[in-house]
Amino acid sequence: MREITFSEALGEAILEEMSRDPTIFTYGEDIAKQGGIFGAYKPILGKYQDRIIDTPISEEVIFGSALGASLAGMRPVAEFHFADFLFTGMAAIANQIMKFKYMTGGQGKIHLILRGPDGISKSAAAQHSESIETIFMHIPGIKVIIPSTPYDMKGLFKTALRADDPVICFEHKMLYKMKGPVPEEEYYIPFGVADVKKEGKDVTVIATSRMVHESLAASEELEKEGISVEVIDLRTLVPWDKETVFKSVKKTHKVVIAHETWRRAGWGAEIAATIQEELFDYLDAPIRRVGAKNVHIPFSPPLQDFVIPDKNSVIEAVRSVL
Amino acid sequence: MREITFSEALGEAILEEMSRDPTIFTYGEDIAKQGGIFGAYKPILGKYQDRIIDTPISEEVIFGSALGASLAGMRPVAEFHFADFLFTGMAAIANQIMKFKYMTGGQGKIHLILRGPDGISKSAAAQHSESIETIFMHIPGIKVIIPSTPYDMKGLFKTALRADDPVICFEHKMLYKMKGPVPEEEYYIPFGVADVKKEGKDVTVIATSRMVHESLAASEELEKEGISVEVIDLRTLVPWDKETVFKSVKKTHKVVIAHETWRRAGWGAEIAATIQEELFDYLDAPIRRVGAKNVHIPFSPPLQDFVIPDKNSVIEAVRSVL
Amino acid sequence: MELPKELLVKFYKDMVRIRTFELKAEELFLQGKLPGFIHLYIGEEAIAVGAMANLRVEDYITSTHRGHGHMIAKGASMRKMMAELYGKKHGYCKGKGGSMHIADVSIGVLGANGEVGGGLPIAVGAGMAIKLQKKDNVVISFFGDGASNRGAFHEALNWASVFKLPVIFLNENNQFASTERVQETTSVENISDRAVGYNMPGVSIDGNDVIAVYETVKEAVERARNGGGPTLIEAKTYRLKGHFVGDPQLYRTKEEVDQRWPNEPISRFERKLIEGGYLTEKEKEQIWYDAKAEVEDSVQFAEQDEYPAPEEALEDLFEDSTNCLY
Amino acid sequence: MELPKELLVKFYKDMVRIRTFELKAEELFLQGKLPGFIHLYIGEEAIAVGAMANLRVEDYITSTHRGHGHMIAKGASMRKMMAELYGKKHGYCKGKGGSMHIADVSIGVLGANGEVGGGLPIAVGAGMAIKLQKKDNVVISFFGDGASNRGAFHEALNWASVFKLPVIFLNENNQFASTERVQETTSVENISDRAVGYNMPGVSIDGNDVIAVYETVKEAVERARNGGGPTLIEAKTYRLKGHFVGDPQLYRTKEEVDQRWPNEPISRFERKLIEGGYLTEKEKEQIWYDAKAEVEDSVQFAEQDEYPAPEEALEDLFEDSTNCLY
Ligand SMILES: Cc1ncc(C[n+]2csc(CCOP(=O)(O)OP(=O)(O)O)c2C)c(N)n1
Ligand SMILES: Cc1ncc(C[n+]2csc(CCOP(=O)(O)OP(=O)(O)O)c2C)c(N)n1
Ligand SMILES: [Mg+2]
Ligand SMILES: [Mg+2]
Repeated sequence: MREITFSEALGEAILEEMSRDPTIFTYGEDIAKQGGIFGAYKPILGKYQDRIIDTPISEEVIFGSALGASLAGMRPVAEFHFADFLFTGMAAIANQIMKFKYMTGGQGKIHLILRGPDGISKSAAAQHSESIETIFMHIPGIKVIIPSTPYDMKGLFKTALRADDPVICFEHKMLYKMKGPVPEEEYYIPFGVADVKKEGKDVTVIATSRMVHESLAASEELEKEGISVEVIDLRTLVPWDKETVFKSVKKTHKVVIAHETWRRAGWGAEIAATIQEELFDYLDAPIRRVGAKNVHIPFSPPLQDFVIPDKNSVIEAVRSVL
Repeated sequence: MREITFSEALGEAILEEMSRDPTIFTYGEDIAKQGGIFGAYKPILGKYQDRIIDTPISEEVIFGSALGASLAGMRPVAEFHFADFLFTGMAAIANQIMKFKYMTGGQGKIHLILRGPDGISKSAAAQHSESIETIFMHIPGIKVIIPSTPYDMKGLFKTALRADDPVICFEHKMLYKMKGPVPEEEYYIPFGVADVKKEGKDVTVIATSRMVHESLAASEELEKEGISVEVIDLRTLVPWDKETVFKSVKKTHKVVIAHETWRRAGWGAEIAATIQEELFDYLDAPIRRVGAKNVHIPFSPPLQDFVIPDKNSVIEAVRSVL
Repeated sequence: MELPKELLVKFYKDMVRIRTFELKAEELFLQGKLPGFIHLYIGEEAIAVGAMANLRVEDYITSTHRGHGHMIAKGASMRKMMAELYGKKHGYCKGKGGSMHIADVSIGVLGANGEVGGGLPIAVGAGMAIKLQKKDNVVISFFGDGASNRGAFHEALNWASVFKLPVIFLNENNQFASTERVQETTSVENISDRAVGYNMPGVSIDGNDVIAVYETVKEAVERARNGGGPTLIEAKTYRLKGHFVGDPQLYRTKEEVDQRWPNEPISRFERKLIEGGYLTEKEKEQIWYDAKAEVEDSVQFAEQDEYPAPEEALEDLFEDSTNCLY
Repeated sequence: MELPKELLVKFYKDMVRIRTFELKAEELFLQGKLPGFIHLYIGEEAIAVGAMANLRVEDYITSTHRGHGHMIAKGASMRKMMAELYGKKHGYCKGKGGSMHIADVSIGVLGANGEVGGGLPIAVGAGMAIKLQKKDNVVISFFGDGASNRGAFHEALNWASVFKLPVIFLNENNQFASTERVQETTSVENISDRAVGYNMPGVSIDGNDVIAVYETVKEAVERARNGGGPTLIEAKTYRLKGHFVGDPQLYRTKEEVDQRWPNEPISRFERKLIEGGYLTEKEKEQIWYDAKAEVEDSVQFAEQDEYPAPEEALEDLFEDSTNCLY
């Protein structure tokens, strides 16, 4: 199968759906001239130039206008530029987008996607490195997708572009250039279906985004020692696939959860709390959580490396439950 | 001991510290003329009128200016009016206040308090009823206090007014009028020290704010059936008192966590995940979490009652772990 | 007054309908029949009515926490409104929203809003949609004097101007943001002075004069429909009631309010209509009578309606909520 | 030019110091020696230098992501700056911040900022503090043309005007917000036109003319010190380098940029100084030489400095972090 990058997969998804659906348009800061800071819009440049719009640095309108445009019949894809700048327009998301349908008793199908990069890159520091997907899992009202491979990126995003509910998509900066197999044929990945990225029988590792790759790398090393790790990529957090997770836990009886966002009150806590609540008797060991240390992302490489979890953090956690 | 309301306790704390410390000033929307929507500023009216300031509806500046004022030598107490409107100025909190000290390598003692009401009241609906303390426990950089009684309110707030770090204080709307004993003498309650509101031996219930009272009411009912419940009020979430919680869990071996905020990825998940992680062998039953259902707070009374946890939710959860 | 009699009478009728609805809502609230809290539009009726007379059903508005008047003027059902105020099942939001969240997307009302200024970005988005769809619809975004100090105001006006969107920003300057006088918190004398900062037309008018509102909005709407972009209109009025029902109003005297009553929009306009021969005493009485009947009917509807079943609280978050509620 | 020679030479010197620092930073970045990303102030030096000459050490500024120039002009240590760019232990932020988060509270620099517009509310807060303390200090808040479209700008200017705070809002209009030209996203011709919306003085000046900057800011600072409240100043300039080092700059041609170089502030001013007899060729060369030496010294300091130990990442979140890290 041909291999394309994560960023190309995203671009293809938008392009394909745009050519089908004239209500799709996309906007944000710095996207229409260079194709976006991570190149995701390059496939659209010159094709649907009237539907790719550069905007002022006005995040509250970038987000809030998506709701208005959706209610008026369009399907906006608005970029948040960096996850950290979700905060500069947070009211429009948390008080408007996420509440509108519920507050109005179900009026309107809300067709909109907020998308953009999250996570660390090479020393982008505290205001350009955050992963804050947990907040959108905690507050009700938006579906949360967080793909780890080009294949998942494209399939999930295409589904998002046909969904009847608001969606937020987190794309890890370190993944944009990653290549992976993506079929030429059209496909869609449903929300709420986790992907077992690697089967195993001793421990279940549940991860998303960049940490899926760190977990796979960890599992390879552990495999050499005869430890068989099952790596589950949740792919979406709202909804999250309890069924696949539970099936695995019933098999392995041991769980590690790995995410890049802060460990404290990160979504790993939700998964851990749910598993122990519903599968108490299946657990042979405490569920371990791997996440960033509870400080901000520091600039200097040795500091950043210390704060952010990697393969070794997963290995250590897996060892501790055996 | 004399009894005063929660709201009076807060007002007293501000007044006492203001008269001691000339750098304390307080501002927000609608506070200087009627003493605040829940009356907390009434004791100050006419006393330090130059240090109680009504502001424009400009939440990003209400919060962001607190950081600037603090760096310039003052100790601002800024009101967020309703927890839901933390979002309208969220960038100033999450990107500025909570990161400044860390990003700058520890420069400046940040003296500031953000305070205001959260939680339900009588049908205030989705944009005036939220409890979002978990977000401030998840993102590092602010201390989180969430008192349940007039005594705790005063003691914790006085500590906050002398702290060298930013503090956010969540006051439940249904508590403002609640009366309770508060000594005339000065006292301070340290952060990170939970209060065992009721001792018991069969189950540990961990709660904050309004849910402390629901839990106490639940424990009274359960007591009649011979079930002995220990009710722990965390009082602060950053830091949270692991020691007291662990001690109790080691005694009861059964845990229920109760909060009004959404169950999904609420702070209860963090506490549950931590307990199972560190006290796995002490647990005789799954840890149960009680929280709001994962939708927004609806307007109509029967709907609101259904979404929000109460005494009965705690009773049910306790029963399920016995 | 060169406007057709029908239109003038319609103005009067709609203002009376709003006033009647609001007085009833106040009464019901004070009787403890309505949960939550409500913000009355009394004294500001001319703005909603004058503005909305320029709109088609397919045009949009965004409303505010003080939105009953906007709804009624845009053609909403009083029954569904009243049922919503009661928190009943057949209210506009099935009881989930209450006064501050009433919406009727089918007639272009993209929501009241409990967040001050929350509607402004939404209005801009509707404007973007209209432009992309190459339609000639417009959006009116209502917002208060207090809201004009929120960042969302600035971002919305700049954006609408840059993209020449068909959005009319209609500021209802009722002199107060809750307890705060506009002068205390707002750096300009006229909120319309801010239009300069967005290179768009800005004008201040007497918001208690329904004809002035109608004509000013008419011009702005025409400009917007013809691709001329946004306008900022400040309609100066006065909030005759408390910020919400039950407001102790320590921030102003009763005398101040009493002085403002003679300038309230309905009686002012009524005098004109009667003097001009557009309305007889009898017609006038009929209008009030009909309004009362309509409001009473809405109350009866609401009273007889049932409360939503508790489990309905789990509906309406998503179109497809499979596995999204745990 | 009636300004004392010393001052003029200091202007020149500081601009040269900034330029030299920035050229070195660019070089080091391209050599892969600096982590993260950096935004250069090249071509905009006259603004920081002209403005800051009006400040005392106890006066405050808030800076931006393009903040090296502000730091140097306010009197920061190049060593600590350079060490921070390297992510070293003795950098301004102990390696935790990097270019976008440099601060020196001890000389009144309340932070660069990775969030566009993030410094504006902070500046207002410092202004409130000054007013409450009854001091005569001032705050200058630097921000870009792009930042002027953020809600924070609006809220900050309105607030500063309402409370008559000693804050100078100094807009650096370098014609671009990353890839976007100011005209595409900003509804006014001059950003200073927005001052009307806040009832404060507003003026646009040639930001490449250090004396114009100095004199305009001087007037604003004096007004602010004397209780006259805030001012909005737009300093028009041009970003001669990419948005960040490494920017492909597809949004403009090389020719456009080349045309702007002759107007860059240092050579323009240098000509004036030499023509006016304020500076000899020799003095000029010495200034560049000294600047280079200072910058080289800072590089050496940074290179020789150690990286922070990994566990230091757990420090500095709080003054008291007891039990706050789990
Ligand atoms: C973002 C936000 N901040 C604060 C509030 C609380 N609040 C509700 S109404 C109001 C005053 C609004 O004043 P204005 O915009 O003039 O509208 P009016 O009530 O006068 O119609 C305030 C402060 C809110 N609802 N939303
Ligand atoms: C709130 C926010 N939105 C977006 C960004 C990404 N970003 C960084 S710099 C920049 C352009 C800023 O333009 P301007 O304010 O004119 O400053 P300049 O870079 O020209 O000095 C953008 C969009 C950001 N850092 N913060
Ligand atoms: Mg008002
Ligand atoms: Mg710029």
